[in-house]
Parts: sequence; C-alpha cells; structure tokens
Amino acid sequence: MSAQMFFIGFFGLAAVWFGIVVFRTFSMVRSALALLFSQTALGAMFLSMQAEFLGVLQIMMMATEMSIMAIFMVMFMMDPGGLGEMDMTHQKRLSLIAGLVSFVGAVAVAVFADWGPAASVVPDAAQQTVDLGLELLGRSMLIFETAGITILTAMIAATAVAIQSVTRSNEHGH
Amino acid sequence: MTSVLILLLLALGAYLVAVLEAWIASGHLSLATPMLAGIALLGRESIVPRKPDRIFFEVGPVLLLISALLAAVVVPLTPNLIITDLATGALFINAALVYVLVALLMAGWGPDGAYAMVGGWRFLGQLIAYAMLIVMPITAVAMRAESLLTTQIVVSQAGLWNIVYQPVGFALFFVAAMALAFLPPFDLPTATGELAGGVEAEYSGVRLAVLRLGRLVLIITLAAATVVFYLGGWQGPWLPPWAWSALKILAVTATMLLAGRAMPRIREADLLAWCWKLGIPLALLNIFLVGVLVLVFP
Amino acid sequence: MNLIAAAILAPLSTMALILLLRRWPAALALLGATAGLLASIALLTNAFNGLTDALILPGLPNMPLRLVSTPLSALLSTLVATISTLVLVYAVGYMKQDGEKVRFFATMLLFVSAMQTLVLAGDWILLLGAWELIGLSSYLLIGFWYRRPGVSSAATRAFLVTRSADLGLYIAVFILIANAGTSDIAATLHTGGHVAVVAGLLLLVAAMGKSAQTPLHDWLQRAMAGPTPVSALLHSATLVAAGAILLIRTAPMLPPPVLLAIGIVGGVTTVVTGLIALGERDLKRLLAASTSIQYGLMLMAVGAGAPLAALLHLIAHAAIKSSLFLGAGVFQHSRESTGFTDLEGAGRDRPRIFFGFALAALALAGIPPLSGFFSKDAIIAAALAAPHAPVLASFALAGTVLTGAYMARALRILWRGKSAGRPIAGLGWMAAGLAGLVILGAVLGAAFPSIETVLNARLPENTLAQILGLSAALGGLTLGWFIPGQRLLGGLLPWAQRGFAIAGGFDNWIVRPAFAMARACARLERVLNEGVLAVGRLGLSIGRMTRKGDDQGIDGLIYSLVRGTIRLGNNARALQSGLIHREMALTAVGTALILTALLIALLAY
Amino acid sequence: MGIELLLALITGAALFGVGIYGALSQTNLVMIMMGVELILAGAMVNLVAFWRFLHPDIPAGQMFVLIIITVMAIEMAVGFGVAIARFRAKGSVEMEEAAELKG
Repeated sequence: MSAQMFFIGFFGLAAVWFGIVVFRTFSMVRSALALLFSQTALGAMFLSMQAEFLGVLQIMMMATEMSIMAIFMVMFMMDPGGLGEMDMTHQKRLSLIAGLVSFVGAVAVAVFADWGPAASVVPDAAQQTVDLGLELLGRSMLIFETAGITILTAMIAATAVAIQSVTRSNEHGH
Repeated sequence: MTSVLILLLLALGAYLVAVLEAWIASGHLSLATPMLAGIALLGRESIVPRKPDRIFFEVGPVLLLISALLAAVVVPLTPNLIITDLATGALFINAALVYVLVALLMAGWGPDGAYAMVGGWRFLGQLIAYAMLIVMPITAVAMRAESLLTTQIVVSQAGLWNIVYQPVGFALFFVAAMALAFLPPFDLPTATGELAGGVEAEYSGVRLAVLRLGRLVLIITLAAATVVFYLGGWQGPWLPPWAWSALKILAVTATMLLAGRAMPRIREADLLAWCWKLGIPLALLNIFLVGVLVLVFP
Repeated sequence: MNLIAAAILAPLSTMALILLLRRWPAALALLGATAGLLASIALLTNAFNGLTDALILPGLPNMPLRLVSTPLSALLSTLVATISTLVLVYAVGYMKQDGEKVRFFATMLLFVSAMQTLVLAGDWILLLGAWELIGLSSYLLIGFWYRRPGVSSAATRAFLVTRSADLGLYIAVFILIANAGTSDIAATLHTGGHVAVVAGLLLLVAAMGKSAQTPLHDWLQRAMAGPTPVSALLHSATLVAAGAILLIRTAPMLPPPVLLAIGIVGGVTTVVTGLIALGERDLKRLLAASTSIQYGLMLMAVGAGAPLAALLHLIAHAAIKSSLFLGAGVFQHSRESTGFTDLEGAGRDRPRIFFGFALAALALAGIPPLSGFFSKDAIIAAALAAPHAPVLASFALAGTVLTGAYMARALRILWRGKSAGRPIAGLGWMAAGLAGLVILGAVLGAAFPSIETVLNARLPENTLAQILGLSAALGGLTLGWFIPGQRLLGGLLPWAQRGFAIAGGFDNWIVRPAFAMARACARLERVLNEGVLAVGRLGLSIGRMTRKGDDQGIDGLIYSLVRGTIRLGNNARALQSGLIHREMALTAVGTALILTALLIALLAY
Repeated sequence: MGIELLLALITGAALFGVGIYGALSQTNLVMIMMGVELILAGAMVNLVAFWRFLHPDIPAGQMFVLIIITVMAIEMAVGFGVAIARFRAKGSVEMEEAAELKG
C-alpha cells in the first residue's frame, strides 16, 4: 500500500465523514464548518493526487466560501446557542433512498468500468501550473473568459436581487 | 533540521514582536515583560465557560497558531532556509492564512459569549474587505516573477525591489496584511475598548496564551511575507542574507505595529467601502500597470 | 492614399460629416468638393503624364469592382469636380435664405460622389450602382422643395422616366457581361456582331432617358422645379451628361446601324427641342430645352463616329450651361420668377451678371473664339464627314441656327424692358461661382488641342464646316434678336408650347393605349370572375355538406381529445407543487429513470 | 486499474450520494445549497482523479475543475442573493413555506 493510496483513502474518508456530519449536526455553524473541513479534506486529497495548484486553490476558496455560508446560516436560522434540537428535514426516506441509489450506482460504474491502465508519470507541480496557465489563456480561453463574465454577471445579479430598495426620502432620512 | 531551525526562529521572532508591542504600548523597553506575562498566563486557571461548543472552543486558538505556522512554511529566509519551496508558494501563503478567519470564527463562536461571537463575525466582514487586496497584489508580484515560487519571487527582485516597481501593490498589501493580522486600526475582532477583548474575552490561562502566541506568529509571518514579496527578501549588500531578512522583517513588523497606533479604530462599513470602492480598482490598476511593464521591459 | 478613392470619398465623407454635425454645411461642402477637385486634378495630371491609376475592390466572386482612371475618365472626373465646386460656391449664396441647408448640401455631395463613381467606374456593376445613385440623388434634389405644389410630381416624373429608360442599361449590361464573361468595361468593348447591335440600341435607350432625348425629353423641363444650382449641376456635368458619357465610353463597340440610330435620335431631338425652346415662356425651361438640343448634338457627333467631338462639346457645354443656369438663378432671385414676362429687363438690373450670361450664350451659339465654337464646329465637321452626311449635317446646322435663335431671344427679352432690381442676399458668392464658370466656358477652347493629344485622337477639321457653322450661328442670332420667337415659329407655336405634343403625345401614344388595354383586361376579368364565382358556389355547397359530417363526427372526436388533455393537465398540475424539495426529488427520479433507460439500451446492444 | 483511482471514485460517489441526500432532505435553503456544494465536490474529485490517473498530460482536465469551482461560486452568489431577498420579504428561508411557484 503506497503512501499516495493511504493519503487518498484517508482524506477521502475524512471528506465523506465531514460531509455526513454536515447533515447530522444540529448546530448551524458546525454544519457549515463541517462542510468547510470536508472541502479542505478534498483539497488535501487533490494535493495527494499531485494536483498542487488545484489543491491549494480548493483549500483557499472553500475556506472563504464556507465561512460566509456559516454567517448566512446563523443569520437565517436564528439558532441561538447552536445546540437547540429541531428537526429540519423532510421526505427523509426518499432522500435516503436517492442518496444510496446514486452512491451504489456510481460505485458500480467505478468498479465495473474498464478504466484502462493508470498513468504513473505526472508533470511536476511547476510545469503543471505553467501548462494550466497556458491552457486557460490559450485553447480554453473562450470557456474561461465566459466563466469570468458569468461570475461577474452573477455577482451583479445577486447584488441587485439582494439590495434593499432605497427610496429618495430615506436615502437622506437617517 | 531546517524546520526546527525555522520554528525556533519564528518563536524568537514572535517573542521580539511581543517585546516591540509592549515597548510601543508602554513606552518602556523591557525584554522580560512578555516572558513574565506568558508565565503569568500559564499559571492562571484556564476557565471553560458555562455552555461552550467544546470542539470549537478548544480548536480555535490552536488552529490560529497552525495556520500562521503553515503560512511560514513557504517563506524563505535565505536561499536555503525554507521548509518547503512549493511550486504554488505564493498561493499557499494565502490559502493558509484564510484559516485565520476560520480559527477566529471558531474561537468566537465556541465560548457562547456575546462579545466573542460579535468579534468572530466582525472578522468575517473584515475578510470580505481585505481578502481581495491580499490576492490581487500577490498576483501582480507573481506576474513579474513569472512564477508562484516564493524563492523565484525574491530572485526576480534582484534588480529592483517590488516596493519601487509596484508601490501601489505594496501599499495595498501592507494595509491588507495589517487587516489580516487584526492590528490597530483594524483590530475589530479583539477591539479592546468596545468589545472587552472580543474573541479573546472568554479565554484565559493556557488557551489565551496559545491564542496570543498564534497572533504573534501571524504578525511575524506576515511581515516575512511582505519582505519576500516586496522588499527583496534576503537580498542586500554587505550583510549576509539571514541578517538582511531579519532586519527587514523586524523593520516591517515595527512599522506595522507603529502605523496604526495613532489612528482611531476603523468602522466595519467604512473598511468595506474603502476596500471595495478604492482598493480593488487600485489593485486592478496595479495589475494592469505591472502587465504593461512586464510586457514592455521584459 | 489612392487618388481615385480620394476623389470619390472626399465628397462622400463630407456628406456624412455634414449629416452628423448638422452644422456649417456650406463651408464643409465647399471643403469636401475642393478636396475632391484636388484629387481629380491630380488624377488628370497623372493621366497627362501617361500614368493610369486603378483601384480594385472585392465585389462579386470573379467580378471585382474596378475603379480606373484613364485619360478620358480623369478628364470627366475633373470636369465633374470643377463644375460641382463652382456650383457649390454659387449655392452658398443662392441657398443663404433657405432653412434646410444641411439636407441640400448633403444631397449635393452625394450626387457629386455618385457621379464621380460613375465616371471613374471601370466595370459595369459599379457603373450600374452609380447610375442608380445619381438617379436617386437627382430625385431628392429635384424634389428638394417638396412642399411647393407640383415639385414632387416633377421629381417623380423625372425619376420614373429615367428609371424606365434605365431598364435598357440593365439589359444591355447583362447582355454584355454574359457575352464577355467579365464585367470589365474595357474588356466588353470588344463585343461585336448582333450582340453589339442589340446592346448598343439598349444603351441608346438608357442614354435617351438620362440625356432627355426625344421622345423622352419632357421630364427635363419639368425638373426645373428644383433649386437652380441643382439644375445647373444636373444639366451640365452630372445627371444628363451620364447618358452622353455612357455612349462616348461605349462608342468603340457601337456598330454602324446603332450609330445611325444615335445620330437620328440626336438630330430629331435637336430640331424638336429647338423649336420648343423658341416657343418657351420661361427662362429656365428654355435653358432646359437647350440642354436637350446640345445633348442631341453630342449624340449626333457620336453617331457620326467622332466621340471626341462629343466629349469636347460635353465639356464646353458643361461650363457654358452651368453658367447660364447660374445667371438665370440670379435673375430669378432678383424677380422672384423665371417667367419671361416677369424677367423683361432683368439684365439691366445687373449688367455685369448679364454680361457673363451673354458671354455664355454667345459661347453656346458658337461664336469664336469662345469654346462652343470649336466643339460645335467639330461636330459639324464630323457630320459632314459621316456616311450619312446629308441627314446629319442638315440636322447639325439646323440645331446651330436654332441655338443661336433661342439664345438671342432670351438675351433680347432680358435686355429690353425696364430695370426694376432689388438687392439680393449672397450675391457675392453667386457672382464668384458664375464668374468662374463663365471664364471656363470662354477659354476652355484653348485646352482642346492638349485634350486631343492626351486622348490620342484627332478632331475632324473642315473649313467648310467652320464657315457653315459660323454663318448658321450668326444667322440664328440675328433671327432671334430681331424677330420674336413666337412669330418665328408661326403655325408651329401652339405645338411647340405644348412640348410638340410630345408630352401630350406621350399621353396619347402610351397612356391612352394603356388605358384601353386595361379596360379590355377588365372586361376579360369580369368574365373570368363569373366563372370563378360559379366554381366557388359549387365548392360552398360541397362544404356545407362536409361541415355537417364534421360537426357530428370529427369535432366530437376532437372535443373528447381536448377534454382528455385538460383532465390530464389537471392531474399533472398536482405534480408541480412549487416546493423545491419535491421538484428536486422529481428531478432525481427522472434522471435515474433516464440513466436506467440508457443503461438498458447500452446493455441490450 | 489502479486502486487509487477506485478510491477516489468511491469518495466522489459517496460525496455525491451524501449531497443528493442533503439537497433532498433539508428544508432550509442554505442547507440545500450545502447539499449542492457536496454534489459538485463529488464531481470535482472524479475530475481530478481522471486527470491524475488517466490523462495527466492534458491540462484541460484541471481547467474543468476550475470551471466547477466557478460554478460553485456562482451558485453561492445567486443562492444567497435569493435567500436575502426572500428573508427580507418573508422573514425565513424555509422552503416548505415557499410554494409561490405552484402550478
């Protein structure tokens, strides 16, 4: 059992475990931070799969994102101590079945498909970063720029949806 | 071996920062003060509040220390004195430092106290303000070095330090770094006067010592990062590299500690407004200018 | 920058600028026209030095758009640019009181650049485009004062007549291109045989329309409704000239029968419109008729096989006729009318303008050493040398006499009578433009030898022709000065005043038969209509029977189908709860179903 | 076939399953978004695994992951925008109460 296999398995397990915790805890902040650690574990898993840039990026992005998610949880759920027990689920059976079926189906595909031989040689991290950069601003530029424009649009749209309508009177009123 | 050496150096640096902070605060230079304060803290009982979120309460301070140490992993003090020279080093510093936020959130939420919680959430708002101003100047620096390797970034400044090459980026990074280390005037999460210590309010004893130590390491790491990104790292005439690094880091630390002394604490809304309405356009301009410079004078 | 492009684009871009800024239209127009003039002059100098410019633009596949500057086209381009610049100078004064300068100057510039394109076009497709453009811009300009009564109908008439004649050009061009396989004008000029005859006749039709030859001359006189600078430009170097230019350019390929036809059309026009001019009661309309005469003379020259004479006359006439029109414009401003009864003595108001006008008139009549003398003599000489000399020469001489007569008549009317002038705004600008053109008209004759050298052709010379031409001109002038035109015409007067019943004839010969045919068609249609209605009634009764079947059978089926759909829709509506988790569950189940189906399909194969 | 690839794919499958369970079972908009994030995370693991163990020489595989991170960010932005608007209007983001789109 190689070190890589161990780390992939370990971080994968951690990611799944934290993922399950997300929906098992009653505290909103815990649930958000569990998601954070799940994503961080994924980032670590990427690192152990020698995708250094992606791993670091994942760790960085998700920490910010999930922290923001945490504050929204607190804002919207008004769960004071975080430990009040209240059920916030529905159609549990169906969800459970759907989750299990999709898991089993995906695992079945993973196990029974013929993936061919695994590649052993990977470009080193610096080379990967260079390649990725050239890919982003070369062949895949259109896709990447489209994604950029889309996220800008989403930012503007989200702000526009969320912003409080300010009338002229209370703009100067307070 | 290197790791142990760097850890020792970091501990030394943290101690020096504490001395500096006490000196600037009280006006008396006393090398023993921090040690005495630390021993006093360790000697006191570490009180656990009444209804804590125990995991968060325990993990928060430790995570702060760990994230600061992780960021220090990729900071080169001399060409060889670096724990690991990651290919994505400049990004990694950033990634590690984001966990300062997570640590403060946990430390703020954990003790189940109003002041602490407000402090923790305040830091989240602060992150939304400064995060872009950390990443975007680093982008410009990496553009000049054409690499994310921290050592490469230092080497790229052999001819001209980045503080001269991209002064706007330096100014933004410096301010953002102060905000990240919640130094005054950005000490919103631990606001001494209004929040009774904020995040630190419910901690005592050993846990408080760890929290403070984490903060000190964070400050010294950020100063080191500033030196690496903008002040040419270990480079300099006459003196050996390690001496230059040490001098520069101490100078930057002192500047950071001194800079905010005279200023009133900033309001959260103002910080957000300035960072987004002024800082980000400036950072974009900086990236653009550096891009032009890189292309015109390769 | 290519000079050809400059010559065309200078006016065009200035037009765009004027329309964009809507400010200083006159100054900008002068600027643009001058720039175009400079480019044209540069082209001409190049041509004199033996250089030809060309500009090939991508057009249709295998048929690029060519713009070429041969000596001929450079000369014409310079002519157009010069005349238009001077006319624009004049127009600055003329339009001083007008409120719509922007529209006026912009359209003028469009006109000029279209004409430049036409002149410089080296291929038929571009020429057709330019041809259309000058048609359009002349329509816009003639109808410039569209609020005044009769103006828009005059513009429409001009447009329709020239457009219908344009059909000839279209067909001719198609024939030529189809025959030669290229749209290059120079290449198509080698066409011969029956094709050349057909194409030549069709081109003649087009030229008749544009150059207002009998029987299509009527629109030109009506086009006087436009502003005077427009008339000056229209008659001298641009619209009307297009027809003659077309024939001059295609002259090398025209076979003898076509040439004869051209000569006869020209000759008939000369006589008919000359008589009309004598009977005219309006100065501008007289000048318009005179234009038809002069173009008739040019066509005769082409028909006589001397396109160079036609070209020289075109050039001389352009300068002379525009100065005549400009002078008429001054008188018009002074008396607020162009009718002869109002204009009596107008020449005495402004003797200097009258002097210029008279000089131009004498030039047109062909008095040496003014330019008209040389070109007209060349035409007479060519007519004498032509195969059908008796016909053509007599027509040419008759035209010369008539020209002298009606010009003298106009001069007499303008000079006799009482002076009753009033100040005119912008006279300085008008006088400047006029003076330039008069000088050109007077001295252009001196430039003819060098034109001959550069075009590498010789004018026919004939002392007999000179004597005949001069005596005819003098005779005509004497006649016109001493005997009033009305009396000169005698019994022909009422005919002449109705445009030789040609306009009426236009109605009689074409409109009446058209109406009669329409009536016949209407009768035929009524019969057809009855038949159709009967068929319709039959269909209706069949339809009634079918409908009965529909109502009970098919409709019942459809209604039950509709009811079923509605019930199904109501059931399906229950699925759409609006609750996100339900919808997501549906999505998940649906996706699972699809995946299962795909998997089964995959396994089945 | 490498065990590593299988491990990564199973991790992805598990995250996907957990995400589906979460997205379907939670009543709160923010929690539903967390489920969706987990689903996307599962996809990401698979992509990285495919890149690493099947085609490490093609950087487009990494590019795909970047796009998914972008999609996650967009989802967060729009989701929170909607959540804030809804919270302002109704005082809660419980999706059981949100049936305005009922047909």
